[in-house]
Amino acid sequence: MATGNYCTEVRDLFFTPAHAGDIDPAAGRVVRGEAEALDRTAWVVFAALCRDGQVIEARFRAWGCPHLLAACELTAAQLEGRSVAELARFSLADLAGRLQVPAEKLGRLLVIEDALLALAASIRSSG
Amino acid sequence: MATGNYCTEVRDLFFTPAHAGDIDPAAGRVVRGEAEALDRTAWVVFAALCRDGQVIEARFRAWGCPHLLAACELTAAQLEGRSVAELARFSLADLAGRLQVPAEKLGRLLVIEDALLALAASIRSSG
Amino acid sequence: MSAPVYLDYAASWPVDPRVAETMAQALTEPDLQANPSSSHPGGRRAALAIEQARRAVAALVGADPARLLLTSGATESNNLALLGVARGRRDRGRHVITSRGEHRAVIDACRQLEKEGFEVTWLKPVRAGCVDPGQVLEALRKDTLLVSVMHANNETGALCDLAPIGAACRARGTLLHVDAAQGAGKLPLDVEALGVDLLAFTAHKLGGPKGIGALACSVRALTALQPLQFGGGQEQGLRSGTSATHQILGFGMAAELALQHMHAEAERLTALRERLWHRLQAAEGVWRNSPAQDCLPGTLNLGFEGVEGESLMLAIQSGVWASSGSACASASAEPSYVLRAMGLNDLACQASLRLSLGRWTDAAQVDRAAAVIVEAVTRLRERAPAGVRSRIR
Amino acid sequence: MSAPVYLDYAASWPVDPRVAETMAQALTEPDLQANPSSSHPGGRRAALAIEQARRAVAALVGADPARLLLTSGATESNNLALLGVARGRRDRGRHVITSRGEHRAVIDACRQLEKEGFEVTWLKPVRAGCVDPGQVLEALRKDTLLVSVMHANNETGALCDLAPIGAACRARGTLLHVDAAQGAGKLPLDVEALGVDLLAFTAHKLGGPKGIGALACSVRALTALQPLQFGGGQEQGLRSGTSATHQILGFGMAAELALQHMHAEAERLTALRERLWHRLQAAEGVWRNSPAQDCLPGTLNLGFEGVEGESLMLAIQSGVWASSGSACASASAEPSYVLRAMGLNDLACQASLRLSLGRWTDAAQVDRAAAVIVEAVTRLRERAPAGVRSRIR
Ligand SMILES: Cc1ncc(COP(=O)(O)O)c(C=O)c1O
Ligand SMILES: Cc1ncc(COP(=O)(O)O)c(C=O)c1O
Repeated sequence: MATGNYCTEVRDLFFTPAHAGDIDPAAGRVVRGEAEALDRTAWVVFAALCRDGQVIEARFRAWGCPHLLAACELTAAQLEGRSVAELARFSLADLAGRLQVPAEKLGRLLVIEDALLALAASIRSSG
Repeated sequence: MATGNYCTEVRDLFFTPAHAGDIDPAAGRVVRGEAEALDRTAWVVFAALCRDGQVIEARFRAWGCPHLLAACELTAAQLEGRSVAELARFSLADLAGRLQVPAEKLGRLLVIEDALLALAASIRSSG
Repeated sequence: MSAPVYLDYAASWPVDPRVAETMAQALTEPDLQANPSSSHPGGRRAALAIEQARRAVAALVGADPARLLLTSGATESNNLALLGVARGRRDRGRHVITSRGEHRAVIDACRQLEKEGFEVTWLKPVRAGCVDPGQVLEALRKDTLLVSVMHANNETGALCDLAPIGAACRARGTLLHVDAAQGAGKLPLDVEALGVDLLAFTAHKLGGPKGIGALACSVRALTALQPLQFGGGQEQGLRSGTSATHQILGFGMAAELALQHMHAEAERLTALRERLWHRLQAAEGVWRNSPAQDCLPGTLNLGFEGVEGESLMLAIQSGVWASSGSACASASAEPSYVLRAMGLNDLACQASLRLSLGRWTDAAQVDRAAAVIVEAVTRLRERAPAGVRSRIR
Repeated sequence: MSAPVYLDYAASWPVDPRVAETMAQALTEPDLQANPSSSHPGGRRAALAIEQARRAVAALVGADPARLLLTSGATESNNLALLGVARGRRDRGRHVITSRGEHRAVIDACRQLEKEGFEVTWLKPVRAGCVDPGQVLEALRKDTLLVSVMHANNETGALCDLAPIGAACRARGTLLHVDAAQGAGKLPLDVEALGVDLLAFTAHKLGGPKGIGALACSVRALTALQPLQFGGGQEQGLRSGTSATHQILGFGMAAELALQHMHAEAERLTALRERLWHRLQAAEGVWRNSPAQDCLPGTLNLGFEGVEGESLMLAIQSGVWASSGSACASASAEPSYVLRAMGLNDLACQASLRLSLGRWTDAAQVDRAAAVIVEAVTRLRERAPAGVRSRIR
């Protein structure tokens, strides 16, 4: 069975996700981006705290397999410090390789991209 | 495999046949009865020393399976002391049962009967 | 950190130490090393030991040892029963009845029969993977050669009511095959009383070694079988291949132990299973796929709202070893027909877990396992988007 | 009285203590108890251990572990190869070539193929049970699907010249199956170099456990196979059934040991075999059925003028365990086609004995065995009618 085999990084990100959960509303205005495809076993929500066109703080919530959760954690971590403009161009290709995501699961990562696009959109509209 | 399974009596008779071999010619006139059916894996020779219509001493030589050799030993032993007349009526049915001879081997015992008949005949002709 | 709690008995049991001991002896005892088919004393001693073990294995299911064939496991036993009878009796009829809730070994053997020109009626399980006798009775036809139903479902533990099916098959002269891999050795089974013509089971699901199983046959079934493999003529010519003395002796010991402890273990495990179920309520939003009644003592299949199965498996891994509820231990992972047939959607199947208990499970393990699972479920839900519990159920 | 000398290695080897040790560990080590198909760490550890053992087994015959299927023994491997390829490729042709000197597992599988509509060309072995490459080349046809020849004959130990057959089959795109149950682990074998598409062998003939074997497959063969049994999808879906971890690990250890000691053992056993042959000359009227050249190191099939086989077996039993020369250890005892094909009459076949040596045979055992046999032969001849030696030969 393909399941059950995860590289160390996936395990680490899965077991100790520094960016899972929410952002304290007191910190400022929090924008969200969400995407779901339950049939692909993926449901992702990103939350971001932005200032001067920059992501100061990012968090995620997700329902899915370990690879998806790990990818979300990694993405949220990488969001911090990036410019809002970069969000749209955020690519998951290298991330998929880094986490050794099996081919049959790659479709799930698209849900992350969709959530990022939604996040970018809501940042603009909230700008 | 049917082979390899022998009751204790067959083993005893096979390993310590008191009547295998020949009769010392010095003892007197020795008559013989022989029968063979190599296709039935049986070749039997009985030798007897007779006096006053009685079998004084009997020996056998045989080529065949352990059941046959055991049956020959038992037969030779039982011959001793019998009257020549009895030889023709010597039955192997009970002997087959006593030695638990498997069905597929019963045909081989007939060769013993044939050897006995031959023995009886040669005794008469030598009488 | 203490060792993970093993709750995957339905996939395979740890070998009982007394069985391992028996096998270690059989593997070293000079008198048992010969080929059991050899005619010298070494071979005959091995053959005698095998016949003794065969009696113990047969006794477990009320079978006649003279009609119990030893195989490499329940997969082979099931295939020998299904392919063997169908191929051997194709002149008598081409219709076979089974259910979609069966183990892959039965389902794929029946698919093969379809390729070979047989017509298979696929019953839809109504009770957690098991069929009702009525369904079988309805499906029976004049040309029905063989009926194949399982004794206990491997995913849910649900038990099938075999007696009425056996009676109906006997009445019609149809052969009944039963896959008893999960239930043999755990609950009383009597092939004669149940009217079962072919009963398949395996040693490794009752404390014996992997790679050895049995097929108990009725007189009629025995004469109907065409072998799967041909050769030296062992097992009455129906299953050629050098007999594996140590495997068979291990099976025999496992069968003896299972028979000895059957009733006490059934009670003990039922109690532990319920204890586990109640401890798990702490997680809230837990549903039970296994029936509360007519179920194997040691099997508990359940699901958690808002949880993804693969992540749950990984989250509990360091504390609990179990199987996903939707894929019994098999080299391939298909979504479970059984759970879907119970009305669960794919997400709920996905969220299901099969916890299975056995001889070495105790209350402390159960409590530790429950704590680990509840903690993992809670953590995963916290990480999930709001409202996940109402969507994934 | 000292223990009987075991000279029945060709029927089965005593399990090597190092193999028994490995298996005892696998049967008790908690980490190896899980079902290798389970996705939790326990299952994955068992699966990893299995893959390691698979590499050792494959290395023994120069096979790619990715294409080595684990089975329950050579009987299953032979049947899977023959029935599997023929059934899976029946659209490509219906002609199969094999020989009357093959083991029952091959002969009976081919008889089954005849029942299924295949045409089998039965070659007559010319050398102590083996065919000459020329015979195979002559028999090859456009529609020949499969050729099945044995590497070493189980009755005489005669070796077959495989390379030319492999080359011819490759050239014609015909699949070549080789039954290597007797020779694997005793002589160098390289499926790639020999052009063998399917190679069957078994653990218990090289110091491993009974009930586990292998079928090494070429790419072409692997895609051609139809499984004998269906189910969980293990062994690439070609041999379903829970993998028997302890059996496979035992096979792996046995394969490692065999490879390690192969050359030294071949030399040592050849010398011991000849020593035995010369010691037995003391009986006079001894003939040799095994070839002096191109023969397995450990196998010596011979006969004694004027002796009946069954009686000889019983007469030596307390001192030597061996097999009748005419019936390899099989549940049924047919007269040997191989010996008859060598020109021996039924009586001579009957008078033949197969003495087979292995890892634990030493010079002292050989001398003791020879003394026992010579004594028994002499005794039996003394009891036989005069002139028996000239009649039974
Ligand atoms: C219901 C059922 N049938 C058959 C099998 C196959 O048994 P084995 O692994 O002995 O081939 C199993 C377990 O894998 C099972 O649970
Ligand atoms: C040449 C040959 N092929 C096949 C077999 C069968 O092997 P197994 O006993 O592993 O089924 C044997 C031994 O019995 C053999 O000698």
